[in-house]
Amino acid sequence: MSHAASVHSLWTMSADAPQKIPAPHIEYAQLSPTLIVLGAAVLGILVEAFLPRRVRYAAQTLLTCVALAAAFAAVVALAAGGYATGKAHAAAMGAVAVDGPALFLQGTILLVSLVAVFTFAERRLDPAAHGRPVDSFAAQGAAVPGGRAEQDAVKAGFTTTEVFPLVLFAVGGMLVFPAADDLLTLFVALEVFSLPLYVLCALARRKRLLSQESAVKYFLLGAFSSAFLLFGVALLYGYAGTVTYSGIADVVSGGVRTLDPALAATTGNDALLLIGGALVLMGLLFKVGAVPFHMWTPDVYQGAPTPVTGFMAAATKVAGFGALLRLLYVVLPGLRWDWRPVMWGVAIVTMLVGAIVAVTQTDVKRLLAYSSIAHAGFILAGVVATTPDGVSSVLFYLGAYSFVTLGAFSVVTLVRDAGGEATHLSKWAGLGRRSPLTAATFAVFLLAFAGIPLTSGFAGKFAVFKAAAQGGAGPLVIVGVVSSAIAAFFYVRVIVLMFFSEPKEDGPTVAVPSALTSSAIAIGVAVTLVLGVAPQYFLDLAGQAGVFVR
Amino acid sequence: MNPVNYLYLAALLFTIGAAGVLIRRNAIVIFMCVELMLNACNLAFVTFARLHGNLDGQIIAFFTMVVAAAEVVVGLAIIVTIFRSRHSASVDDAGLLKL
Amino acid sequence: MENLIGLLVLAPLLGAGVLLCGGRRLDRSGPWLGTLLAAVSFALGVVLFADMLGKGGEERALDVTVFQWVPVGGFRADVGFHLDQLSMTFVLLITGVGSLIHLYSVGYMAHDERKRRFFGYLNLFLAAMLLLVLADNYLLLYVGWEGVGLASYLLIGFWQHKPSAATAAKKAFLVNRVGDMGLSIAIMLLFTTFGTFAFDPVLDRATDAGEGKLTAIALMLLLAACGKSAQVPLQSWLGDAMEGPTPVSALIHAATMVTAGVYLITRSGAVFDAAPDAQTAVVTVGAVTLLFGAIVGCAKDDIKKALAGSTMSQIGYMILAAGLGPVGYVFAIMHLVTHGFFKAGLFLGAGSVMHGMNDEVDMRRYGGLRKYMPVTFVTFGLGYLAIIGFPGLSGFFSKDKIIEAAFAKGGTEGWILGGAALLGAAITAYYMTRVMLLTFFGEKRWQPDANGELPHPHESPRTMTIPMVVLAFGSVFAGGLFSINDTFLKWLEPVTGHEEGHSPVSALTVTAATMLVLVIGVAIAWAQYGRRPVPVTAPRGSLLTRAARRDLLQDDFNHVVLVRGGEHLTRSLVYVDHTLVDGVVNGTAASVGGLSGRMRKLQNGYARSYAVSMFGGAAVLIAATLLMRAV
Amino acid sequence: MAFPLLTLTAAIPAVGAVATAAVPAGRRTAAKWLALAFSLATLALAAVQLVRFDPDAKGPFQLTESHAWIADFGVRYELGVDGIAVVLIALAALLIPFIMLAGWHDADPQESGSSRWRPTQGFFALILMVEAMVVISFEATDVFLFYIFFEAMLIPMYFLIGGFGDGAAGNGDAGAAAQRSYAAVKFLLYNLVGGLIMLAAVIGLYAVTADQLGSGTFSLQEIVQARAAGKLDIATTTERALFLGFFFAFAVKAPLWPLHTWLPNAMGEATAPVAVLITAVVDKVGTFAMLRFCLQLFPEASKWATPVIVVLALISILYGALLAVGQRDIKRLVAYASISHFGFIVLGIFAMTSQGQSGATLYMVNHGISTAALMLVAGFLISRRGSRLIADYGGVQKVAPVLAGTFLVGGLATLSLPGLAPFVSEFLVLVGTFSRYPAAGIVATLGIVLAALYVLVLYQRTMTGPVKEEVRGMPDLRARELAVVAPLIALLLVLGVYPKPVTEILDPAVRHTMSQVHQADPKPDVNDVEAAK
Repeated sequence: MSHAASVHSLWTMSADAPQKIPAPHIEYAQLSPTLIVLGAAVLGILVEAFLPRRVRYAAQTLLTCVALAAAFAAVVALAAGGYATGKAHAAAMGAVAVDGPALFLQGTILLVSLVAVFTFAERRLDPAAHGRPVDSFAAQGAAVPGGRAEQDAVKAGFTTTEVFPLVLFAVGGMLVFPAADDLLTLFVALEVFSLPLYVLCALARRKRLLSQESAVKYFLLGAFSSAFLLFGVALLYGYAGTVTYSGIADVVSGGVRTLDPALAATTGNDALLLIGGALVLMGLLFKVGAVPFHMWTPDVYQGAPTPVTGFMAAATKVAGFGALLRLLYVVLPGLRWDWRPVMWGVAIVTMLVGAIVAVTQTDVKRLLAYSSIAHAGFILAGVVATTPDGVSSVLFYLGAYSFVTLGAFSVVTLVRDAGGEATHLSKWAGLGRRSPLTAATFAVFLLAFAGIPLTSGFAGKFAVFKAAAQGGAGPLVIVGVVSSAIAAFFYVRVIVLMFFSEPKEDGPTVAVPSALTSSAIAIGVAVTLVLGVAPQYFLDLAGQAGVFVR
Repeated sequence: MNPVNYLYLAALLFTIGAAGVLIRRNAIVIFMCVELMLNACNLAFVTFARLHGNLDGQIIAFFTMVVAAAEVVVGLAIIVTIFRSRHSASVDDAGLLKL
Repeated sequence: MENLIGLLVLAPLLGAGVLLCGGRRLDRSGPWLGTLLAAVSFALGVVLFADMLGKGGEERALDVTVFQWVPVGGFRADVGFHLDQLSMTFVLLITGVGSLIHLYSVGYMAHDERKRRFFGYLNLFLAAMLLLVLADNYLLLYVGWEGVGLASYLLIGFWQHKPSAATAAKKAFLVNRVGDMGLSIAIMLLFTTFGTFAFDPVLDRATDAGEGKLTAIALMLLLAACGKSAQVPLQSWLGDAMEGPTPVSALIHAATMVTAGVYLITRSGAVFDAAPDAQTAVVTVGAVTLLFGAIVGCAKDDIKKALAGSTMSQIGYMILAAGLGPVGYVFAIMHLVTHGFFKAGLFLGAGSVMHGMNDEVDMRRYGGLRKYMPVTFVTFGLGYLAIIGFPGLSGFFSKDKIIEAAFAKGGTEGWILGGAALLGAAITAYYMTRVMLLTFFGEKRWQPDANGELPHPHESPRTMTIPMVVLAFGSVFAGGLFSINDTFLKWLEPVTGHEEGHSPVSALTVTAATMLVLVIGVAIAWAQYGRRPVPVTAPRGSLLTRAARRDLLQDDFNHVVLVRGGEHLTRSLVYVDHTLVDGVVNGTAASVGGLSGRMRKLQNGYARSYAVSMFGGAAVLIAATLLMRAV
Repeated sequence: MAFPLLTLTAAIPAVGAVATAAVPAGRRTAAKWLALAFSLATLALAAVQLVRFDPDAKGPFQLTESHAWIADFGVRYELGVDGIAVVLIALAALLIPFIMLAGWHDADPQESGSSRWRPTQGFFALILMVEAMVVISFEATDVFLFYIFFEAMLIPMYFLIGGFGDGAAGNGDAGAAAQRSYAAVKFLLYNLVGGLIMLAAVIGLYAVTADQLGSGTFSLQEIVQARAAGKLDIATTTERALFLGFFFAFAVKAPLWPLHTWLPNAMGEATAPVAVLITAVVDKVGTFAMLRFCLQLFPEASKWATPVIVVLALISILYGALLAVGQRDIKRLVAYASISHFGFIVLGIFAMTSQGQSGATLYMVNHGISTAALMLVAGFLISRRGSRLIADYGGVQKVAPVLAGTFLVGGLATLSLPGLAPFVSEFLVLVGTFSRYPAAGIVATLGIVLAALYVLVLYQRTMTGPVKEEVRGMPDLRARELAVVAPLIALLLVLGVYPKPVTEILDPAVRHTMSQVHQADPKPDVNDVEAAK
C-alpha cells in the first residue's frame, strides 16, 4: 500500500518480498592458523580461571608453545596445499586473504612468537623470590610498585601467567593483520594485537614505573594513531562505497563506478581517496615505527619488559609491514605515482633519523629501538620498489631481521645487576672479558644489524637495495648506504665497549639462562648465519610468496 | 538537508578530539578525546552509509563501538595503575623515559 | 775465459758474504781472508789481461750473458758482462790498488775489534765496483753504482759510535742518491728512446735518436757522474767522507769509486759526442770543480780534507778531459789511473802519519816528521811530486796532456778551459807543497792528544809500508810507461776512439807554461810555510780563506736551503695531515655526533609532544599526497 | 669435477681458526703450535697451486671452480686464479707463519680475566681467519663473492688491531687502550664506508647486468665476455659511476692519499706482526682488486680516471715519504713509508704499460716481504725497549749488532737498493710510468731520494751514535726472531737477483689485463733495435 511505499527507506523494509540474509560462508580450514591461536588463547583464559596456581605456569607454557607450533604446521600445510600460489584467494567472504605473502608472514610471525615465548617463560634469570623461581613479569600487575600488596603477592608467589594468553591474542591479531583483505578487518586486527601489547608493556617485574609509563605512552599514542587510521578507513569507504581492498582498487583503477549516480558528488572524489589513503598509511607507519611516527618506539622499547620488547620489535614489524605491503600493492597500485614520492621521503628520513639519533644513545634497549627505526627505513626502501622483487625482498628482510632482533633482546635479558637488567651501556664495558661467549653472540647480532657480509643482515640489505635499485630508486640506495655507514658506527661502538674497554669492578653479571632463553638465542644465531651464508632457499620461498591475491 | 554536512561535522569533531589530545594533560581526558575521534569516525561511517545507500558503514560503526569499549577496558586499567603508583594522571609527569 | 769474468766479481762478493755472516770465529782470520780474495780477483784480472793482450786491438772485447735478470714484456735486463780495454783498465786498477789497500788495512785496523766487518765491507765494495765497470748494460751498471754507494756508506760510517761519522755516511748516501736519480732517469730515457739500455745497441745507434733526447740523456748521466765523483754541485759529501778510516778514503774516495763518473761519461762517449750542449755542460762542471777543489784544498788544515779537496780537483781534470770528447777520453782515463796511484799513495801516507801521531789530523800539529818516518816521507814525497806534475813523473804526462787538449778545444772556450786548467795546476802545486811542508818539514808542533800524552811518531809496520812503496813506484813510472810511444792511447783507442786536438798553442809552450805555474805555486807555498814558523792554531785568514775552510759555503747553503727547508716542509705536512686530512674525517664523525645530540633532544619524554609530531606528520603526509596529485 | 684445490686452500686456515679458538684456556702453547701447523699446511697448498699453475695456459683463469650459490642475487661461487692471484696467495701464505712466529708471545694474557677469556687462542685464530678470507678474495672471480670476503675480512682485522697492543703501550694502561680502540674503530669505519660505497656500485652493476642480460650476474668472466660480444653495453656515465664506487673502496684499502689516515693509527697501535698483516697481506687485496676488477670490468672508465689517479698516486708517494721523514714513532714511520710504496703500486697499475703493471704486481710481493722484514725487526726492537719513539733509542748496533744489521737490510730493501727485491719492481714501475707519462715518472723518481732520507735517518737515530743508557744490555736477536727475519732477508736477496720465476708467472696475466683495457706499450723512438743487432 502507498503509505508503506512512501516511507520506504533504508530503515524499513517493504512488507512484501522479505529478503533473506544468507549465512556467511567461512573456509575454516584456511583460517585454521588464526583460529588455533585464538582458540588456544581462550583456553589459556580458562586455564587461568580453573587450574591451581602451581600448575598454571607449566600448563600455559605448554599450551602456548603447542598452539603456536600447531598453527605453524597449519600454515605449512596450507602452503603445501598450494594456497600460497595457485589456490590463493580471499577467504571468509573476502575478509581475509589466503595467499603467498599472507602465509609467509603468518609463518614468520608464528615462528618468531614461538621463540619469543621461550624468553617469556624464562624463570632462571631473576633470583628466586622466597624460594620460588620468578620470570620477568610483575607478580601482580595491579599492585602498587613497592607497596604492601606487591610484597604480599611476591610472598604468596603470584606470577602473571596471563601473559601467555595475552601473547596468543596478540599473535592472533598479527596473523590476521597482514592477511586482512578489507579495511574493517584491518582495523579490528590492529586493535586485537595492540591491546594485549599495551597490557604486556605494563607488566615488568623490575623498574615497574618505567614499565607502566611506557604502557601509558604506547596506549595513548596507539589509540591516537588508530583513530587516524579509522578515519582514513571512513574516508576510503566514503570514496569507494566499500571497504574491501579489491572493491576500492576497482574504483581507484576506474573500473567500476558506484551504483547510484546521485552520489557522484562524493564517490570517486579523489580528495577523499588521497586523504583517506594517507591516514590509513599513517596508522600503519605508526605500527612499523617510521619517522615521524616513531617517537613512541624508544620509550616503549626501553620501558617494556625485555621479552615483550623483543616480541614487539620482531612480530609487530612483520605484521605491520605485511599490512602495509598489501595496502600499497593491492589497494593503491593505481595511485602509485601519488604515494611513491611520499614513501620515498618517509623512507629517507626514517633511515637517516634512526641511524643518526642512535649514535648518541646510552641505553642498550633504546639503541636497539633506534636501530629498529633505521631498519624500518631500509625495509621501506624495498617497499617502494613496487615490483614483485620488492615484495619478496621485504618478506626476506622481515624474516631475517625479526630473528636477529629477538636474539639481541634475549641477550639483553641476560646481562643483569642488582637492579635487574643492566641496560646502561657503561655497564657493558669489558663484557667480552667477563663472558666472551655472551659478548660474542651479541657481537654477531650487532654485525648482522650492521649488515656485515656472511650475516642475514647483509643478505637482507642487499636484497632490499637490489630491489630498490631495479625499481628505479637509486637515490634511496645511496641514502641507505650512507645511513648504514652511520649505523655501523654505533654498532661498532658497542663492540668496542664490550671487548676493548676494561671491565668495571661493580660490573653486571651474566646470568646463566635455562634451556629456554639459550635456545632462543641459539636459534637467533643459527638463523642469522644460515640466512647469511646460504639464503637461496629462503629467497626462493619469499620469491614464490611475492604475489598478492586480489 | 544535505547529508554531506554530517561529514563536515564529523571532520570537526575529529579535529576537536585530536586537538584535545595535543593540548590536555590529564591522561583520562586525552583518552576521552581519542574516544571522541573514534565517534567522529562513526559519524562519518554512518553518513557515508547513508550516502551510498548500503549498510556497511552502519555495521562498521558497531564494530568501532565494540573496539572502543575494549580500548576503554585496557586503557582505564593502565591509567589507573599508573595513577595509583604516581598519584597523578598527568601524562607530563610520566617523563622518566626520554632522550 | 768468459767464466773468469764472473769469478772476478764473485770472489770478493763471496768474501763479503762469508765475512759478514760468519760470526766471531772469523774475527782473527777475517782480514787475511778478505785480502786473499781481493788478491785472487786481481790475479784473475791479470790472467784476463794477458789473454786480452794475446788478441788484436778490435776483437779484444769479451761479452758474456750470465742469465736473464728482469724479462718483462719489451723490457729485458740481463746480468751480462762486457770486458773491453776500458773496463780492463779499471779492473786492474781496482783489484790492484784494492789488494794493496787490503794489505795496508791489515796493519791499519789491527786494533779494531770490528775489523772482520771492515774487511767484509771492503770486499763488498770491490765486488760492486767490479760489477759497475764490467756491466754490459746501464741497469746492471746502476746496481754496481748503488752497490759502491752502499759500501762507501757503510765504510764512512764504520765508526758509527761517532755521530759525525754516522752523519757523514748518511750525507754521502743521500747526495749520491740525488745523482742516482739522474742515472735512473737516464736509463728510463734510454729505454723509451732505444727500447733497450744495453751498451752495444744504444751506443751503436746513438746518432739515430733526436739530439734533444740525447742531450737530456747526457745531462742526466752527467748529474749521476757529479754525484758519484763529487763534482760541483754535488761535491759536498766528499769532505765529510774523510770521517771514514783512511784506507777507505784512499781506496774509495781517491782511487776508484769517485772516478766512476769519469768511467760513465767515457763509456757513454757516443751519446755525449752526439750532444754538444751536454759536452759543454760537462767541461764547465769539470773546470769549475777543478778550481773549486783546489781552492778548498788550500784552506784545509785537516790533512785528509786537504787531500779530499785535491781529489775533487783532479777528478775535475778528468771530467774536463772527458767532456772534450774523443780528444780527451784517453787522457781522462790515463790521468785517472795515474791519479789512482799517487792519490792512493798520498792517502796511505797520510794514514801512516796519523797512525804515528795518535790519529791527529791537523797538519798544524805535525811538522818535522821526515826524520821519524822516512819511508812514509819518501813515498809521500814521490806522490807529491807526481801530483804537482813534476817532469818525468806520472802526473806530469797525464795532466799536461789534458791541459793541451783543453786548449785544443779552440776559440775562447778553449782559452778559458786551458786557462782554468793551468790555474788549477798552479794551485795544486801550492796546496800540495803546503801539505808537504806542514807535515814533514819545519819544527815539531806536536800537541798532546785527548789522553794528554805527546805522540811518539814511528814508522808504520810492513803491512802498511809495502803498499805505499808499491804505489810510489806506480806514481813515478806509470805515466812514463803509458806515454812512451802512446802505449796507453793505442790500448784504449779501439774503445773510446781518439782524434788529435789542434791546439792554438804548441805542445811545448803548454808544457813550458805548466812548468812555470808549477814553480810559482811551489814558491808561494814555500814563502808562506817554509820560511816562517807556522802557528799551531789557524789564523783568522782572509775572507776567501774562511770561505774555503767552509767548502766555499756550499754546505751552509745546503743546510739553510735543503735541510732547514725540508724540516719545515715535513713539519708543516705532518700538521696538515693531522689537522686537515684527518681533521675532515674526525670532523664528519663529530658533526654527526653533534647532530645526533641535538635531534635526541626532540625525544623529550612528553607523550603529548610525540602526539604533536604524529599529527604534524599526518598533516605533511596528506599535504604531500595532495600536492603530488596537483603537480 | 676437478679437485677443489682453491676451496681447500681457503678452507684449511678457516678450519684452523675454529680449531685454534676451541683450544682450552690452559693449553696456550698447544694452540700456538696448532695454528702454526695450519698456516704451514696452507703454505703447502699455496705451493701446490704454484706448481699446478701453468703460466702459458690459454684462458685467463685456472684451477677454476664454479657452483650455484645465491641465484636470486645472480651470485655464483666462482673461484679461479691468474698469475697475479696465485703469486699473491703464495705471498700471503708465506708471510702468515712468520707473522705468527714473530707474534708468538704478543697475546700471552697480561691480567687474568675470566677463566673463559682466551686472548692467545683468539689472536692466532683471528690471524688464520684473516688468512682464509684474504686467500678466498684473491681467488674469487665473482664480484659479489669477492665483495663478501673483502668486507668480512674487516671484522677479524678489527679485533686484531683493537684487541692486542704491543708491549710499548702497556696493555693495561687505559690511555693506550683508548688509543688502540680509536685506531681499530677508525680502521673499521674507514674501510666499512669504502665497502658500503662499493656495495652501492655492486648493486648498480647487478641492476645494469640484470636489465641488459635478462638475469643479473656478477661473474667477472661473463661480464667481460658479454661486453666483448657487445651484448652488454654500459653507458659511459654509469660505467664511470660504478668504477668510482669500486675504486673508492680499493683506494681506502690500498690506501691512497687522501684516504690513508687510518693506516698510521692502525699500524702504530697494533702489534708489529698485526701491522705487517695489515700492510703486507690485507692491503694487497685492495691493489689487487684494482687490477682484477676496476680495470677489467670498467676499462673505459679506468682510462678516463687515469690522469687523476696518477696524480693521487704521485701525491701519495711524495706525501707519504715526507711524512715518514717527519715521524717520531718508528711504526708510524713505516706506515707512512708503506703509503708511499702503495703510491708506487697504484702508479704502476694505472700507467697502463706492461712494465708498470708487472712492476706493480711484483711490487706487491716485494713490498710485502720487505715491510715484513723491517716492521718485524722494529717490533723486536720495540718489545725490548718498550717504546716506539725513535728518540728513545741510540747506538743499538753496538749492543745488538745482528738486530741492527737485519734492521739495516730491511731498511735498504725499503729504499729499494739495487740487488734487493724491491729495486726491480720499483724500477719497472718507474720505467713503465715514464714511458707513458714522462713527467709523472720523473716526479716519482724523487720518491727514491726521500726513501733514502727517511730510512737512513731512522737507522742513524736508532742504531748509531753513542749507546743510550736504556739501550745498554739490550739482548740481540733470539733464535726464534732470527728464524723469522733470516728467511725473509734471504728471499729479498734471491728475488732481487733472480726475479725471473715470479715475473714469468705474472707476465701473461698482466698482458691479459692490458688486452682487457685495450692498451699497448708505447713504442720507442728508435725502433726494432733487436732486429738491428
